[in-house]
Amino acid sequence: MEIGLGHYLTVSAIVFTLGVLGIFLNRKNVIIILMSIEMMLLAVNLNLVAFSTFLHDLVGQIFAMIILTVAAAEAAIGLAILVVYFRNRGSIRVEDINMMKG
Amino acid sequence: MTAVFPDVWPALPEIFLALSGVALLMLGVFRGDGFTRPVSYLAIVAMLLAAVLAMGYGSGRVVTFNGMFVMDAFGVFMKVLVLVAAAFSVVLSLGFNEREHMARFEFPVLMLFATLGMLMMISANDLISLYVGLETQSLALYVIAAFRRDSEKSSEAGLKYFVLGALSSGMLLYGASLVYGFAGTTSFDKVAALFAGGAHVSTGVVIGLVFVMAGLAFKVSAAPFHMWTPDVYEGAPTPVTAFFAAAPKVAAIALFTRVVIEPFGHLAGQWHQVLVATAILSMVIGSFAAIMQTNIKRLMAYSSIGHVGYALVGLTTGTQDGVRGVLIYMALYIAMNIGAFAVILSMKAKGQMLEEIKDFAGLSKTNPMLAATMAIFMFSMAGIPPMAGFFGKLYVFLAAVAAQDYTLAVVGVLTSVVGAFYYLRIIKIMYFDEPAVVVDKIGDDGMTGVLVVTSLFTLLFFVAPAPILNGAAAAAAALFAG
Amino acid sequence: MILQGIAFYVFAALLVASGVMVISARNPVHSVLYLILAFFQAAGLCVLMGAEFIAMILIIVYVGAVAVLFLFVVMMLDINFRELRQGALETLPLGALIGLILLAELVAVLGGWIVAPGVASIAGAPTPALDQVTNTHALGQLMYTQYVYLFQASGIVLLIAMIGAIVLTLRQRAGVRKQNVGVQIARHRDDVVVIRKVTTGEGV
Amino acid sequence: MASWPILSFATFLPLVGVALILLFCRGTSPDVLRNVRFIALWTTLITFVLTLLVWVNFDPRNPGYQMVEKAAWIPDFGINYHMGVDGISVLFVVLSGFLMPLCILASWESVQVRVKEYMVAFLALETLMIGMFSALDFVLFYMFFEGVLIPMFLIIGVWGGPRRVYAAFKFFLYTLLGSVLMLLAILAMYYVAGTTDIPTITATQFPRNMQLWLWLAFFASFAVKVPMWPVHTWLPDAHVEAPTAGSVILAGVLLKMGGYGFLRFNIPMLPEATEYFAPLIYTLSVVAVIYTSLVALAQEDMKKLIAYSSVAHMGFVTIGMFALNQQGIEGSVFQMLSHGVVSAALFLCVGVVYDRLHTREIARYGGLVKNMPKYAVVFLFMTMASVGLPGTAGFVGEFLVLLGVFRDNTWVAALAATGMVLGAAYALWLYRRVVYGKLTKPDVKAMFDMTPREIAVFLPLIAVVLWMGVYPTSFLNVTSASVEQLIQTYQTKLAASHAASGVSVAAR
Amino acid sequence: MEVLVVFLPLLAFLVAGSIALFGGPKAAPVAAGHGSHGHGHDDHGHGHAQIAHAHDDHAHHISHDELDHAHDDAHDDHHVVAGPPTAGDRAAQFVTAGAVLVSALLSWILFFDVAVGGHPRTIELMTWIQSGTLDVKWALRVDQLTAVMLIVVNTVSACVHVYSVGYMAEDPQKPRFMGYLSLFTFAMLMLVTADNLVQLFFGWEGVGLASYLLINFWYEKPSANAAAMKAFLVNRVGDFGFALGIFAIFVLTGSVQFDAIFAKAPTLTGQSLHFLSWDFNGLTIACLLLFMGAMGKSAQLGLHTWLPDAMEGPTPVSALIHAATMVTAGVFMVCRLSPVFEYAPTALEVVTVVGGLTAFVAATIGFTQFDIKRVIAYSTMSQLGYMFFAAGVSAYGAAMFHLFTHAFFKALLFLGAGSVIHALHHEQDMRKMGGVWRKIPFTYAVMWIGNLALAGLPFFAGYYSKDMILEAAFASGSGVGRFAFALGIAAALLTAFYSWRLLFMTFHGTPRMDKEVYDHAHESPVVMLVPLGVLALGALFAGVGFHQWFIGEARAEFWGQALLVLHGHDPVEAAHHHTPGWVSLAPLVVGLLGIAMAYIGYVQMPSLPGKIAGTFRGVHQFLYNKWYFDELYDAMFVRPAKALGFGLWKSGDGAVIDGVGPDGIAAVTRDVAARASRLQSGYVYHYAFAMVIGVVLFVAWLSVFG
Repeated sequence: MEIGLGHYLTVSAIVFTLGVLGIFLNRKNVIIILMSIEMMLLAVNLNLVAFSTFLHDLVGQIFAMIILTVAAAEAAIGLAILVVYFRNRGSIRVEDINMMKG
Repeated sequence: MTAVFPDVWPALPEIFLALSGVALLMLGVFRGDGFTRPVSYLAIVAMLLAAVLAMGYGSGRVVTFNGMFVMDAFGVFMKVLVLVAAAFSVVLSLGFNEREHMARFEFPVLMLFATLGMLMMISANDLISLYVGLETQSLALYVIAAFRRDSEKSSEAGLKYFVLGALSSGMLLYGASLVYGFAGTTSFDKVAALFAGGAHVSTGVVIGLVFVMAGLAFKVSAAPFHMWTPDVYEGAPTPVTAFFAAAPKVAAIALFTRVVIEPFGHLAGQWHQVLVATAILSMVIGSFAAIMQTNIKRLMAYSSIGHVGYALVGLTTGTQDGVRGVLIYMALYIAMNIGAFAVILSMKAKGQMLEEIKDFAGLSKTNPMLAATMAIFMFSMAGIPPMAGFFGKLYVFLAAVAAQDYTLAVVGVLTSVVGAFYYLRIIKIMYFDEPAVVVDKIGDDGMTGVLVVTSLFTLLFFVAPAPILNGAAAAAAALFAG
Repeated sequence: MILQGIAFYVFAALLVASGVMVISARNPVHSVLYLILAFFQAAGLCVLMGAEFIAMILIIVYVGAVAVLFLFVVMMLDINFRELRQGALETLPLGALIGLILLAELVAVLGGWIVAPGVASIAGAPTPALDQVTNTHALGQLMYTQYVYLFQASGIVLLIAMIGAIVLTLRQRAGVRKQNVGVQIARHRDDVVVIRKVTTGEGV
Repeated sequence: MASWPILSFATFLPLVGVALILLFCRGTSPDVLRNVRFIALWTTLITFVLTLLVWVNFDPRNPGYQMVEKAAWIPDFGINYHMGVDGISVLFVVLSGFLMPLCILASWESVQVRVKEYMVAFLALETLMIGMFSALDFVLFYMFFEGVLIPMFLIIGVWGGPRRVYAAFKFFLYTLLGSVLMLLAILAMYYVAGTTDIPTITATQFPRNMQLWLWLAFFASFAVKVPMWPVHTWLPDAHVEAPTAGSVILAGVLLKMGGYGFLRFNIPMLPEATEYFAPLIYTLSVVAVIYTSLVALAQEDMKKLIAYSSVAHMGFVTIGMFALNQQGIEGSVFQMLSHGVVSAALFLCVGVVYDRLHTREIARYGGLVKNMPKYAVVFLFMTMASVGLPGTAGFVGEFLVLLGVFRDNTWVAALAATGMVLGAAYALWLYRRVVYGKLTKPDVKAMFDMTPREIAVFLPLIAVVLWMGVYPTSFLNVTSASVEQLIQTYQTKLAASHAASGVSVAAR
Repeated sequence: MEVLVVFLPLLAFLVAGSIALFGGPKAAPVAAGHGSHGHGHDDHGHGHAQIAHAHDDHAHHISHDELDHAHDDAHDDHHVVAGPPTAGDRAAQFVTAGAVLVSALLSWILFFDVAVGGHPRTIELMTWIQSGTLDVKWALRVDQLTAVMLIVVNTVSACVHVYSVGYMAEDPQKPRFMGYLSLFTFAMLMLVTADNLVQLFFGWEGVGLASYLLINFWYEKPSANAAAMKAFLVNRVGDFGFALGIFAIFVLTGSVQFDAIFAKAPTLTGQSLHFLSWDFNGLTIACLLLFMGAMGKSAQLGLHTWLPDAMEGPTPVSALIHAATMVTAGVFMVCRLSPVFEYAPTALEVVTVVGGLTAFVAATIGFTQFDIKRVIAYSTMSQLGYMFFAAGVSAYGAAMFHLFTHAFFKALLFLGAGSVIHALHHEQDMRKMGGVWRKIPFTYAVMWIGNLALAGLPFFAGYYSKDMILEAAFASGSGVGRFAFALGIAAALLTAFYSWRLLFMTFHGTPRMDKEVYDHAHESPVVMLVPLGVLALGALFAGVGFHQWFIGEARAEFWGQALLVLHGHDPVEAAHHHTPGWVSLAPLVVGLLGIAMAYIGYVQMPSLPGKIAGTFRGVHQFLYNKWYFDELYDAMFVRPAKALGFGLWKSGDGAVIDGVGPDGIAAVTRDVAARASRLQSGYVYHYAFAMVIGVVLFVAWLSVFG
């Protein structure tokens, strides 16, 4: 039973899909959405690392590192915005975020 | 593995901007929020200087930073557009921020960094640098969208923009990873060379490209990835909206153009279909959904979606003519968009900002010059000659016709008629209706200056259109030469 | 080989399971904890693929910083979790369908992975043999030479994140006493201390 | 010949008036408004003199473009600032110049709000109209052609009647819809011919299949503009709601843009498609003539009636030009000119009574001849001209058109000739109800006859109508050489393509 | 001189028109200022009363007339407000009447020079329309035919002008009336001097306009308005054919100029013309189309309904336009185009049949009417029928001769009737007349002369022309000729009957009007009687004096090239030589019979007509209602057109075109817009969902089709 690239990619595809699903299935809590985003990025990183390994090319890992860095920054910004939002509205229910529509 | 010190000169504008950003940040930190206005002025100066630096680059294509960064005539054209648009946006923000008690020095600094991100996007020559540039821009934009942190709308706008933007980044990245995996490289040049060499186009690359394009389409707010736009435009502080509608859009379009033309030019058969659908959807949604709007900023959001649709018509052709059309379109779009937002920002009664379309009622009587300016922009956006907007449409449709994309062209002109309806509606409200509120005098020299410059440009563009048209042509040629 | 296989399946199964839990847990605190678990599994997979450095920073950066930040915010916002439980997944079928389609598309694509011809020759940074340099070393050599642009740019991204987080959340509340070191240092005795001769037996 | 750019002068002079008004007239005091009016009047008068000079300078024997000006405009795209007139367009330039001072004069008292903007809009309109008729470059042409929408939209919307918003939007969007399709056709031609130069494109042969599509695209624009049935419904609304002078320009000049477009583009550039679609034009035009005449018969609003009559008259125009012979085309050009003057005058006639009673409802009037004899005479004269009484301008065009089309298709001629009867019916019916009858209504009794200013507006119109009716040769002379060349171009290209496709050319 | 003849009336029109417009209502002290016309109306009446007294001797009857009328004639206050003649009125009358008199004089001179002397000529004035091969000139063609028409037109016109000075004396708008008359004269002269079909058309429509204006002269009467419109429109129907005829001629011959057409016509026999999907004989169809125009103008059966209504105009107008000149233009046209019609025998047959039917039908209607002017109008129509069937059998000379004589006696009859009407305070109903012959003897006398001429009693003008027409019709030998002859004889009987019916009802028997009216009945002033006298002379001697030239042996030299009758086809020739005696006698016999019947019915046994009418109620109603032509047309054309117009407007334009087109699209757009806005729900997860779906669809699309 050879564990090939396909296995890794499949796992990361599943994780990516879970992340996507988390974004639009979740009606409860914005934080879950942020976590879903992190999962998507995690999947991407897995992809890159897997490709990097199987291509014998380190660029993928460099890319993954950059993504890690940026994702951390993104999480910080996201949480900051979330906090600001919470201060204004006193809620982080996803269904409440619809002051503007139409 | 010898490390050679990279050629930094092509990236001079970026470096200059980054250093200015840091310097201004320090200045702000040490002098406090009271020093916002000087910081803003300095930011404008920095942007304009960067534009000068960019123009001073000359021509010819240079790739540096190990293939991460490219500079060419296309980049020059787009960078100048972005920088000018950004500078104008800062001008627009000055008075507003002070009135609305959000004048904080971080604002111009963040705009500066966002602009830096845009320049990086324009010069990106690798999926990684693309991503980094994009995120530099996006993170700054997320923050300034929510900049008015005591406002529910503003923070909601920031949140929506962030969530959806992160989702789009995720998609883009996933696509990038697929491209990397199936093409074996992230470098645009190498991808281009690979497919130019007749390599088999695997489905993985195509799917990856679709994901990348989805991410980019989000940034240019093309349908069906546009849905954040109206809400964010409405919620964000108006100068921020003005900025959103101008500079990032240009940068994203530039990036989009570069991505589909340079590395994936040989995959035109694939992305063409995606772009056709996107362009048509954008034009349709931009024209139809705007009709029912009551908030002027929201209307401008749909309008910008529509405009992106037209620009994408040019891109869809994938020809040099098409790219030229896109560039012309964006250049003219920026002028009228900035102008229109300058008018919106000038709309206040007793110090209160007016954002409803009905507040424009009878503007032609209470403030004829403002109304006339707005009318010019609206006619221009509707694409009625002799206003500048007409030429934008002219060249993208020309490209579409030349490429025999008749469906696109026909849909384009038909939706532009529908779109004309809502632009006309604003003119109708300004000119045919009785005044509802008395609008304050503008009383802001910077704003007046922006209004004069943009309206004259829009109105009189037809007199001497050659410089911009030629510039765009040269820029487009540069993209195809490489 | 077998061991590797078993390890892969364990990591993968746990990763997917905790991923599912992240988006379906009722309590966001649990979600965060499941997310941390997922990161650990991902790190394990990375190790399996020989990317030790990535695995390491996944744990350090993600678990140590990001996930904890999440946890912190979740706790800070102090949300009434019971309320949040409502709004069940009404649109689950449609959403799940779309998710499945997406997954199917992705997996179908991945199955046909072929390294494009000539890929080996265009690799940006071929992985050096492990016996010469470690993974971490190799990455470091690349990062600070060829990819210095990205390194600097990431720095700017982080700077922006800093500015952003501060500008958004830092509140200068009126009436809050803060330590101002400069003021403290600059205090001079003469400014603050007034010596008065007070006659005893009288009021001040 | 004129070595100075006379066409550009005529085109852009009104903008000088605009500049003067904007720069020097501030405030709304009566003196300022008087100045505004006089500036506008003098500007248009001088422009009219310039357009007359164009006519004087025009050599009727030369069928080509004259007074040509050419300057690089967007050189990299082969787009030039190219102006010039030939026998078909020169008279429209003069017509535009002629009607404009009358419009200003007619608005002298009836427009009291936003006078400045009003005059600016009209002057801008004049620039666009004259420019449109003299443009020899597609992009330039299109700019002028579309630009007209802007001032006209404002004129209808700001100074119009109660349903002005609806009318203005209908006018704008309807015509815009048509012309954007034309834009595509222009672009396609540009793509094929590599230039937007009209004379060059006229010499280009387009593939048959393409011609059909191009023709339809042009048709979409011009049919709306003319307007042809069934895309005419914007016209009654626009006319009814527009202020008097707006209606005058709309009927007098703007409708001619459509006819002019057919002559300038469809026929010489797309001969095969023209041949193919001529029956369509015939059908629609005949329907227009009969249908709108009948509809006009049922109208209760003066302007609406005249608007519908315009549709019918323009039906003659389109019939004539697709007869594709000398009489037909010359007739339709002449009919356009005469309709330009006559319908303009009729709208001014409506304006005269509207200014007094502020209603256009026919039933509100009656018996005007008693207290407004001068008006009755003028109105009768113009009614008769509209009916096509020989000796007036209306006859010559109609006659030539019918004669021309009779040579081509007797059915069309016969059916269109019923327009003579129906036209008389609605025109006299209108006249009878407004002018004849017993003067009973007190407010109508109180109406006074035409003032000297109004007479001054009508006198030139009457003179021109008579002149055109009695000595039309002075106009036909100007057009004939160019029309001849047009027909020749058409037939040569048609013959060439028929020969190419192996089809024997039927003798037409 | 020709120029003078034609353009003097135009000049007169312009002068009179200017006086009418700018001379202004200065008759009475009207308050100054534009806005006061409404009040000025009252002042008019008041001011007039004073002045009328002041001018009592001058216009005695007028003031009476006015006072009487003010009470009972509500429909026309122009009669009431009698403006005393002002300087402007006088000038207008003088200029117009003078100009036309001069013109008449000159035209007699021309007649002798051109026709009798045989010097036809054409004067080109200037180019009119030139387009391609079409070349139309303004020209004055004066040949024999024209010369005849000139004297007819100008003589009658001059008489009517002068007569009008008296007849319209009480009308405040004299200059306008005189101007219209002169305008008409000018147009008619342009018509008859035309050198080409288009100028003919110009005159044709010009007289139509003048007729319209004059019928509408009393514009406050709704009936006059309607009649004027009807006249114009029915004529337009004819002109529709005329115009198409011109086109057909142009297509056939390549010209509209008479000489060119005539030169080309003989070569065209048998050439076909594709018209309305069928191939016709070219000349036939062209002639028929042209004849359609003639039918309209000359009130031939089918297009005749306007003529009786046209009697709404003042009586001099009826005399001039609707009896003597304009309505004969059709006949003139057919004669003028005889060189073309001669080559289109089928067309001529149609002309004959239509003419014969018209003569008969009009006569049948005429003898049931009670309005004195309508009776004469139907008589006119009937006589025009005679002229047409004469032309139809190629007896153009006879047609022209009857045109010539008819002009005199019919103008005489109309003006005489006008005199009666004038005497009876604008009473036109014969049932309210009777027994006035003693009061107005001169009028009575001239009416006798007119009637005798009309009935064709020997030595009166009508005798020569009408007899010749009937003989020629018989002698032509063709079936249609015989048919027309039979109808003509029947019509002659009826003509005599209704003529004397008119005479008896008007002048004899017991007075049936109000006593006051009867008492005030008076003979007309001299200015009206003189023209009556002149025309009476014409009615007496036009026949005997001119028949040699027109239809006698000298006719060939007289007409010269103006008329063409193909050799061996000349019915006049045949009539001279091969007519049975009874044919010549028949008209006279039936004429006398008719007179006798009228005498019995209206003098001897006045109750008889009522009984007969009662007995043949259906027939009488049918005839009295003019064969229900008006009703038929109303139901067939007028009401459907209006209904159709309204329907097309509301449902065609409104519901269908606008409903489906702009408004429909606008509604759909709004609907789509509302949906698009609703899509934008504001929920992040919807937005994300849209994005994901977008990507999924793109991926799917490319996986399948990419």
